[in-house]
Amino acid sequence: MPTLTYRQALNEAFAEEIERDENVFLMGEEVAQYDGAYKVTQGLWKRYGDYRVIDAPISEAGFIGLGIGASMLGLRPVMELMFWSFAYVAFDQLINNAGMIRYMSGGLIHCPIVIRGPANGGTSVGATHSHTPENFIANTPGLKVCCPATAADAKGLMKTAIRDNDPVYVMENTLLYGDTGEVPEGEHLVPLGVADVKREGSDITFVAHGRAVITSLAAAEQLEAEDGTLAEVVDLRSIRPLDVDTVLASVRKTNRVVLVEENKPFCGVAAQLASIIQLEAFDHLDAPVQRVSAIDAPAIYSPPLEAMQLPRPADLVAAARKIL
Amino acid sequence: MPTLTYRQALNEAFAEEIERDENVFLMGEEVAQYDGAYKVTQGLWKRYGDYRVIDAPISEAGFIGLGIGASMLGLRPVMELMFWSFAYVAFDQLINNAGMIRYMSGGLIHCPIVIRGPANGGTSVGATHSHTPENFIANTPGLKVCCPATAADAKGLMKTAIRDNDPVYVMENTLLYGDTGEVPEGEHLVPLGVADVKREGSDITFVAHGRAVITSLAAAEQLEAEDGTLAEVVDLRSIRPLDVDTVLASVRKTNRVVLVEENKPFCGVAAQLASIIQLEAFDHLDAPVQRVSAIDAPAIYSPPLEAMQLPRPADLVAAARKIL
Amino acid sequence: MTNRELADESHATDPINAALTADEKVGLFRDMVRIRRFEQTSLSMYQKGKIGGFLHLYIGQESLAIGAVSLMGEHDHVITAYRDHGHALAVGMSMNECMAELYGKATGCSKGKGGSMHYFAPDKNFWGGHGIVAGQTPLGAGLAFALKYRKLKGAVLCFLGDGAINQGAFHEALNLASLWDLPVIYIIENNGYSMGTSQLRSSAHPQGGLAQRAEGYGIAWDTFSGSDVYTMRARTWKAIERAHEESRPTILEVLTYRHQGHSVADSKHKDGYRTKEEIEAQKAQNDPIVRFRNLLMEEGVLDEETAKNIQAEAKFEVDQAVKFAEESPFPDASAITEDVYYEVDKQTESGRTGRHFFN
Amino acid sequence: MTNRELADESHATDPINAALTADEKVGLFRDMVRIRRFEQTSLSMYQKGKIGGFLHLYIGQESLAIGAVSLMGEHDHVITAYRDHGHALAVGMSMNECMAELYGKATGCSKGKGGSMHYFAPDKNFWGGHGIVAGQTPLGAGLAFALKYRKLKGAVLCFLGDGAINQGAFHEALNLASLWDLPVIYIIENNGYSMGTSQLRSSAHPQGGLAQRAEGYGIAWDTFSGSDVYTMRARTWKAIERAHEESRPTILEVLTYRHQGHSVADSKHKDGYRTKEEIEAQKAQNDPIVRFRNLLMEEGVLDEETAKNIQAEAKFEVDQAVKFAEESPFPDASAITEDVYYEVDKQTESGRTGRHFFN
Ligand SMILES: Cc1ncc(C[n+]2csc(CCOP(=O)(O)OP(=O)(O)O)c2C)c(N)n1
Ligand SMILES: Cc1ncc(C[n+]2csc(CCOP(=O)(O)OP(=O)(O)O)c2C)c(N)n1
Ligand SMILES: [Mg+2]
Ligand SMILES: [Mg+2]
Repeated sequence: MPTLTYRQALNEAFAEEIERDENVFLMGEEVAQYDGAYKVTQGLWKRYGDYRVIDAPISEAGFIGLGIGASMLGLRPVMELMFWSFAYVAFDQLINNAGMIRYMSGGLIHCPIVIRGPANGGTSVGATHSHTPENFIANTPGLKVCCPATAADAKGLMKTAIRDNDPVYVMENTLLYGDTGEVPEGEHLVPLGVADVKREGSDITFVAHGRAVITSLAAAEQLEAEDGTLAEVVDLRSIRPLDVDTVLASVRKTNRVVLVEENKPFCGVAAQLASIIQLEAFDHLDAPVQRVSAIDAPAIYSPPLEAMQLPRPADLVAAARKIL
Repeated sequence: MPTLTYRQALNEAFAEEIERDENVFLMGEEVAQYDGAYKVTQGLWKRYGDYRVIDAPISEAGFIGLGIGASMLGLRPVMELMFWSFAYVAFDQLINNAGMIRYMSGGLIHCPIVIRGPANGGTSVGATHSHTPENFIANTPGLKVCCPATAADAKGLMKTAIRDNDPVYVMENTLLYGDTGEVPEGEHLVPLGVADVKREGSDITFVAHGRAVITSLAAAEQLEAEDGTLAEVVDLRSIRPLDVDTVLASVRKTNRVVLVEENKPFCGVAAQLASIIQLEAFDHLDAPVQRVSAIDAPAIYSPPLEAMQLPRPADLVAAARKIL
Repeated sequence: MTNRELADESHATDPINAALTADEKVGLFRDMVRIRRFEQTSLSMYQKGKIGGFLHLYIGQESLAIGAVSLMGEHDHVITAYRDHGHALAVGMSMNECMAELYGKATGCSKGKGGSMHYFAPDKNFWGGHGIVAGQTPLGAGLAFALKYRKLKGAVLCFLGDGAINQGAFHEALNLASLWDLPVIYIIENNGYSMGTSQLRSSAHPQGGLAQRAEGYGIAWDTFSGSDVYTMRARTWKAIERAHEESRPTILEVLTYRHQGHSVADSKHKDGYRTKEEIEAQKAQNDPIVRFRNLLMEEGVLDEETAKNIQAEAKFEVDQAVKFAEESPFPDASAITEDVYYEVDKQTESGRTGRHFFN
Repeated sequence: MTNRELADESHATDPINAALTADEKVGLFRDMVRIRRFEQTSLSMYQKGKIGGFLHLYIGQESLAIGAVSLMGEHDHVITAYRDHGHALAVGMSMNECMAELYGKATGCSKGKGGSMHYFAPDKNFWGGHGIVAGQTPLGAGLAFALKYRKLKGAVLCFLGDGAINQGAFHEALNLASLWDLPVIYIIENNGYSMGTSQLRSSAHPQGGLAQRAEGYGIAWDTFSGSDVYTMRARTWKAIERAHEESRPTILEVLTYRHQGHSVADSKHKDGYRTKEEIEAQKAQNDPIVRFRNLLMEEGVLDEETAKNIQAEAKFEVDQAVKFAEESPFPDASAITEDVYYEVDKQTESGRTGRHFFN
């Protein structure tokens, strides 16, 4: 299998879908002539031109809403938010239009749109630029959201998202764009709603999504090396739809679980998982479900402190040891 | 004690605080000359004039942001969102400006602003007008949010919110505006972060906020009448800060808990509560924490169906019986 | 009310109107009468407690929807706000499905899920029916973008209220529409008020009025009184031609008046934020139905009897619609979680994978 | 780059500039030099890996912040976007606290919590430093509202970029500012680009330029090239007088140029979205420091030696700031949850009641 960066994998997904379906186009700030603020769309404007790869002014509510309107007529817009943090100036369009129109029309309309971009802290860009709103999106029936952690999943989930007939919001991570991984050749699709066991283990389960999966894998290595503990790492990949079965199967096997996310704790995805796990695997839990989230404050700028604010392998190891 | 409607109680809170502090003013769409879309500000413009009670155009991002800016200079704006659902067009101002400026300035600035209005379904106004974003707000460190269920709490929490030096978002309910209740005479303040046991019981605990508290009380009556079960009803009142102790004390007493909210289930406030309870009262739980939320779809218009979509006493009774 | 009174010139003889056959003219009259009737009956059904939520009536503004929609061709589309009954009937939605929707019945145009503010008929190029003020304005630009992307010669009629122009989303849509040459026409139905706020208290604007803000984006604009259907058609047609031939946007500010309150619950609309005199004067001078009725009679294409019959037919039609709505079933409880996700509704592989609902 | 080249008339003799003493003029020069130096050193420290996140340099635009801020009185306030170092130094923030902030140190102006984009100094009437494009524009209106509410004669200088004008929040703020007669001045620093997008590709606008959009709200406007401090001061002063005397808003579009990339990571700013020739020409003709230096020398208020000393002093000052930043401690881990809630920080009754943090 060829090894690609997460960035290249996304770029391939866009190119393949643009060529496969004439209704697919990319739009966003700096996605065309500038090759993307994070170079995720590198070369696509040169290759496919103004018609398929479109630079937008700094008007997220305007161009996201425009994309939703275009999707009602059958186009398949792939809209970039330079950062998911900027979703908040377009929030009404994201929630009320993309999320509710199908329902309010009694199913007469659907919006096959993808809205994507990085959603992560850890790069010292400050509180306003470090939001991770996957929980807000997943709270909203009518929307789908996924958070790929690897190059292969990034490509496979993006292609699936573009072909899906519901609005799918894809949250990437600027810290992962440069990570490399093997990506299956040819047509590679990863379904929404299917978690991936990234590491097998029998003693404890880490459930995570996005970059927290990478952190969990590092913590699992440390636990095995230092304690001989075998930790399983379940990568949710998709938050809504959610693969509850895979999570519960792992919990039933290990009877101990640590939920990891880079979001703030209050009503994070891990809160929902904790409520599902304690309800559906109550008798399989040998200890309370543990959570490791970002330290509960706006994202701090100071680089060494921000590194502490986000979950580190050591934090996961400590949380795991509490219940081992 | 005088009996007031929830609406009158709020109205008194505004009048008292306007008279107490010259920095307090009300602003919002139709709050002045029209007396408020739901008459919550009735008579205040007549009494206090254009200077203290101000009608705004339909520009939520603009006037909410304006209020935040004014609060940085020491004014105490009490801003009405005609519906909290409209927060989504002002979401960036609500989260990034009111919520982050104190932090990003290293504590040099604070924003003593109140943003208020109804946040509820149940009135057949459709999916776009029935949002209950208390979970989004509570996910955001830097913001505070409360959801009064009674006239007394509405007055007491509103007065406290106006005097608080942090941004406090108050979520009211159009279905409660007409409800009456006793309100202590004279200065009546209810602190943020203090839950209220609205009904004592020993067999099971309902934890709720906003209108779900009223539903819980009805369910508790039914349980006692039909099964002789004594249910305790804990009204959170304030979501952030959160009175975890009162919730845990009740759970330790009853060992059974049903969490009730009118929000959608995924990452609702009840998800956070479930994760806290199973973590901090694990050994006191005789059964999994149960949840009753709105049926997981956008708010449906059809009046009889919307009534089914929101938690009803019968739904709570059924959930309780599952674990009794 | 607005600060401008526009004397209207007759456009009866403009080609677009001269081309109308007598039947077509009577048809326009009939369509306005049907809207008026539908709204009047909706009001009384609301007062009888048959209808929930909000009810924003179109009475007094009929000529705007009818005039504009009567110009639509195969690739022309329309989208509006929550005051959408007029536009819905104008594009040809049936009174039955519209009344049933108000009743929250399964036979409603949105299966009872959207209600008064959320009518849709994509098969008739009608994209709603939107409750968030100005939220539809970027969608309108998007429909126009799609037409251009598909290389179709069409226009999008995107209606909004006078109070909606101060929403950020509208401003962003205008810049995009001009920058990208989108064939979208923003029709500001200026009825003088946004709820209880007169346009004077909500919008700072140039002498030329609200539409003149278009100049800030290099967009063409026009302002006129819309109570005469001929005028509405003639002036809107210019914008449609601009969209079709030049793929350029236009902003139209059309002065009109709502006879009823903002929504049914609007105690202050009489002698509150507006005077009884103002309301009476508007009804007397600018009622689009009365005006067109008189015009057609002068033209001799309409006589008392036909007019009476049209009234009677409209009344009969709406009474049938009430009957239909009354007799229709409410949706089953199971409907609550239908029409949330396309893939789930169609039970595709995607729709069957993972958990989509969390109760 | 923008589509307009504005020949600038000299404003040296305008009263507001004629009133300047020789020392004050040299002071303005010094302040620009200090900004330039600070930015140049910040850039090299960033390249040395001392600074995280974004770094938006103000080099080339110094005359705008210095010219405008030099006019501020007791009740005048300033707020800007993320390209805020120039404004911060202009209001009198020290290089030490600013450099330490870039280093993320506890001694930074925001205790290392805000970083480059988030400088604040309320004691100096400076309200930041805002990262969300145009997010500060309603705040600027709010500061002006507070001045009016307090019956103080003041003005708010709210800076934004040319790309920021297409955000909805700005449009909403403009309508409010005009409708309510707020003493706010929106200063569009038009450096020709929003990241890699030329102003021509981002904004549809009238002939008069971006500021002319003001007419849509009945707001006064002016457009000029800002590389000459005298011009910046004279034209901005007119707006401040309007704010002080009439409590009316103004939009100023000031043409300028950034010599560096959008942020430090901007590979394409040379021969990507703009040509080397354009950059060189701009540096040659419109460098505000060179221009003012020459002007002051012609006027005979500045000589080579003084100029050299000023450069040397600025270099010394920034070197000291680097030393200060280097030697300053990082915040303690406990700082992460400080400055979130006022009531918690002050340990008031409110701050001690209920759980505020949820790890
Ligand atoms: C963003 C938003 N803010 C407020 C409202 C509440 N609201 C509904 S209609 C309306 C008045 C709109 O007036 P106008 O745009 O003139 O349209 P009209 O009702 O006169 O047709 C308001 C304030 C809303 N639906 N959406
Ligand atoms: C709402 C929002 N969208 C996008 C961005 C990313 N972004 C930061 S600066 C910038 C360009 C702004 O250009 P301009 O307004 O001209 O200011 P300049 O950088 O030229 O000073 C963009 C797109 C942002 N910070 N906020
Ligand atoms: Mg109106
Ligand atoms: Mg710029």
